[in-house]
Amino acid sequence: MKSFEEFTVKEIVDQIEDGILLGIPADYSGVPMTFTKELINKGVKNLKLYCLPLTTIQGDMLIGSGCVSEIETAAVTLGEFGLAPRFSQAVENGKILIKDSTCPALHAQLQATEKSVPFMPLRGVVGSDVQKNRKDWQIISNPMKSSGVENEPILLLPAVQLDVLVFHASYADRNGNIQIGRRRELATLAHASKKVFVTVEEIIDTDFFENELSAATCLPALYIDGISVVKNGAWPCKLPGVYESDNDEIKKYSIAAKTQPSFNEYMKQFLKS
Amino acid sequence: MKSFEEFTVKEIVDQIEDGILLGIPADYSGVPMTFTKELINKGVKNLKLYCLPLTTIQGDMLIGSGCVSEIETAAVTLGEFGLAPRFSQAVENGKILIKDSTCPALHAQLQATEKSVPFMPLRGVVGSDVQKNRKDWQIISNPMKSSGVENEPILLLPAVQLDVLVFHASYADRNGNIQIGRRRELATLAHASKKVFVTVEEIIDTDFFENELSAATCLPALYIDGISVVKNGAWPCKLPGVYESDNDEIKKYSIAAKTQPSFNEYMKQFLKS
Amino acid sequence: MNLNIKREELLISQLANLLKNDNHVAVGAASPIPGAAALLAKEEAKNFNKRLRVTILHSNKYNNFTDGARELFDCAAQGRIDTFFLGGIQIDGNANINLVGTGEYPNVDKRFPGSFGSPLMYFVVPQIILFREEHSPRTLVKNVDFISAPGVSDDNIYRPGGPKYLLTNRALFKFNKKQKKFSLFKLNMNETLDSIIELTGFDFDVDKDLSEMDLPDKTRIETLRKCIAPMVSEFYPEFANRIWGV
Amino acid sequence: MNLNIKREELLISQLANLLKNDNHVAVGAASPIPGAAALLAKEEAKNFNKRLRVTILHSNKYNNFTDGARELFDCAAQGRIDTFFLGGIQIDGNANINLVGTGEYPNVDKRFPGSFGSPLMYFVVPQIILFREEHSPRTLVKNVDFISAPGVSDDNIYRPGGPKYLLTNRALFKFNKKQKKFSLFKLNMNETLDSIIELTGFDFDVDKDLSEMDLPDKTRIETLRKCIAPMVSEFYPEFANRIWGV
Repeated sequence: MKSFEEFTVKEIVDQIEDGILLGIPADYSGVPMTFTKELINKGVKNLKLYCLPLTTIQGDMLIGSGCVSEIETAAVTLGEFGLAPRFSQAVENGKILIKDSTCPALHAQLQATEKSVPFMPLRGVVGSDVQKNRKDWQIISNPMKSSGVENEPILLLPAVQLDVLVFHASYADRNGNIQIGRRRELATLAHASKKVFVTVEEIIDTDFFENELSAATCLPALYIDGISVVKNGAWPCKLPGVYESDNDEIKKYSIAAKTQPSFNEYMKQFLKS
Repeated sequence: MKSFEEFTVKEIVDQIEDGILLGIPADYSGVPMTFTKELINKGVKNLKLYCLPLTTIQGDMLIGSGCVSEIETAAVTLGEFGLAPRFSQAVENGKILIKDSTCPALHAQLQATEKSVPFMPLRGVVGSDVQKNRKDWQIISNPMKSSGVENEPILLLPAVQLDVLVFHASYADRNGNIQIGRRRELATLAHASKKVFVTVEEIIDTDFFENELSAATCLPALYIDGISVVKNGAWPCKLPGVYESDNDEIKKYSIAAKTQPSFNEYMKQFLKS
Repeated sequence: MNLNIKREELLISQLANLLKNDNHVAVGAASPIPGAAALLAKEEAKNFNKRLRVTILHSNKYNNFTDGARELFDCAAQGRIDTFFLGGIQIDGNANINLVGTGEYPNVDKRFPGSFGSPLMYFVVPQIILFREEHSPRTLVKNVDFISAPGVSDDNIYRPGGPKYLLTNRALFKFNKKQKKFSLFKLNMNETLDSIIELTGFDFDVDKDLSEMDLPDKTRIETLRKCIAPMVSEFYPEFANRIWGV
Repeated sequence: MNLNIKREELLISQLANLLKNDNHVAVGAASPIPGAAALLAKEEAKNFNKRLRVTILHSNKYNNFTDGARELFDCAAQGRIDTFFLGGIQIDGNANINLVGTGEYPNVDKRFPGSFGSPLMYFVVPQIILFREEHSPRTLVKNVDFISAPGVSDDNIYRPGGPKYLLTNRALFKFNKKQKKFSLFKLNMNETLDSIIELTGFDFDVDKDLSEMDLPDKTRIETLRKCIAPMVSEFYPEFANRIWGV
């Protein structure tokens, strides 16, 4: 007996409404590319992307396809294939709102929600233009009498709760537990999301919790609202430990995405594939 | 080649100076009882114990042996064998300073140090006598304009850095990585400690990092200052997944510890064992 | 029908009745009766094709967490736990609970273990069930000597959770948040309103539907003895052996 | 002795010289030269019976972390990382770095990826080495267009870390925190003080010991080519192939 909801990718996409705040995993955490493709096919609009802490082609494709109105991130990049062209152009032209952030702040805002506290303090960052451009961040004088120097400015970051998180992973067990290994940022993301959907390479007929060590590699089923089996669901991105990224495809994308027309051409093919 | 410091238990004990703030793991996290025995033999004084979040016989023995001046904890208990008698009497007689806390606050204070922020906010707790008796805690009105109701009181907990953490674990690998499985509170403790020593059942000739899944079960060697091999190093406490607690011995202790003279008798035997 | 229902079985049954609408029930350490009740409710939920998740911290098997000891508290703060159980060496009429000691703090007359996670859990878990077997003027008091966690809080304090019920050997109370007062709801066999008044140190209201505790029916008792008892014996062996001889 | 030292090897050697006193060096993504330098320093430290720990985020093998993507930042904040490398599309004379874009923010003329972890790392890691191969007036500017992370901070700001060196294709600078100014320290072959002045957009001091970059000796070059190159090829295959044909 499977004790969790098994969905099709389309059923997961059906849960993504226009305008929601969507959690975006980094390239090393399992990028749900098949899901992203279906999301673009659906024509979703005005997504707000929250990247932990960055995105590669997933974000660039969603932006180029006109699905995104806002992105909060530490970086958008195609890595060794250079800049993310649709992202860069959308920012340069003011087509999307960019909330420039930094990795530790993106983690901390989710950790605040993880603990249900209204904010998290962070050191560093103060005095940067990253900080100065974030009107939702506040600086207070360190209120803790027992610590710090006089008038030490401390940055307070607001708790951020995601509407939906979708990521791709290698395995789920029969109870819906997801093997994430060292990618514990996925746990932080899940804890801070109202809904969590996961695409996996395979559901295996075992119980990861039967053994303390394999239990330690899991994100527990209690945080998961639905699972869909999708072979190669991260392609052309890598799925760490399972397959490498398809560099030929990403290179092809990086060239096509340089202009909107050639991006559109590329996507026509990609969405059918 | 071993790439870490291997110590004797005595060499670890030599690092514990009078008056330090010592991290104490819960009964499910690996209680370093052989170390504790040697620590009592050394006659260390004025220890401050920081329990995450509670202690059982380790704390009770240290208190009964006159090693402790202060304890910060959510509970001291012998579990199914009742109250911790040396702790209870020491508090009733004012022999030790008790900083009553609660589990999430003990975690959060270490997480503040983990991030090198001066404080962490916590919800709940406000209005309890736990909160009212903690002069090192502060309540401020929620400064985050975007969240909460008007004049919402928020508890701020100071960052706490431990001087030394000692715990017992099943295995270290040849590079000094420690297998902790799901006991991730040990990572929080280690991140927040100036020095970390671990007693282990065994050092095994493998590299936990060779495999992503076994890597996920580890506390990395970079946080560890020394390791000592001690068979049954948690006895009479349990080592989860390896051996259960010796309930006969703990029961014997719980009876003997009811008065100081019979505790002293018990300890004479115990310290020789 | 005489099923020779034991006191513990009756209490388990009362608690299981309170878990019917839950998705996730968590049980702390040293709580065999709440633990058994949660597992019973989980088993019975299957009949309605409903999944009830049970986290029992004392057990490896029923521990759903992988983020260390803090995950219970984070998970509760996130609103992902519907019901949690708390006890108290003293509980007062405002549902304040004391897990620390009797007498004047800090050098109390009798020191108990401490507050554990109650100062947070009491604030964030929607349904807190107070469970204290001993029902006497020394456990149910007018005012606790130390407030480990307050029963009610001011409106400007973040508090999605709080006390909903108090179960003892003798009675089940509901807690009325507005009136900050318990209301007697169910009586154990052989108890009367007068006996409860006499043995309770605080004032309480009486529910208009005050009645005897419902006895578990034969199906429930069979589920409990055949299906739940062996599960309980895995993490509370002494308790399971004493009650069910397993 | 002509070892045919490549430009990249010379830069790796300069960086390795700066890591001799470290216990833990961390290297971010897409940094093959700093990565190779860290591994070289680690190898050479063994000769002095010293352990240098190297964390290379881009690699699974040299990734010492198990607490997810935030551990690098937490670990650095704890003071457990001695040296980290940062780049910049622009770097100015006050050691401010810009990883975001040129022109007026937010709708810059040319948008780059973003600030990554620099706004924290620059504050907490004691030795930050700025590394930018291109040495030109468009990379080394008078004032950056956007401060991803400032080079210096006021005294009331918690800042145990900050910039110590800046290495380019042409020169190595030291950063003087008090004067908030770089000081030219080493020149690459074929460079002169004048050529550097011409190609640098900001004012800088000249160190009294200004000299040419030390060439790596034969032992170091052999270590690099025989021992380090295969390691690097594991996580920067393209780079290792281009430089060493491995």
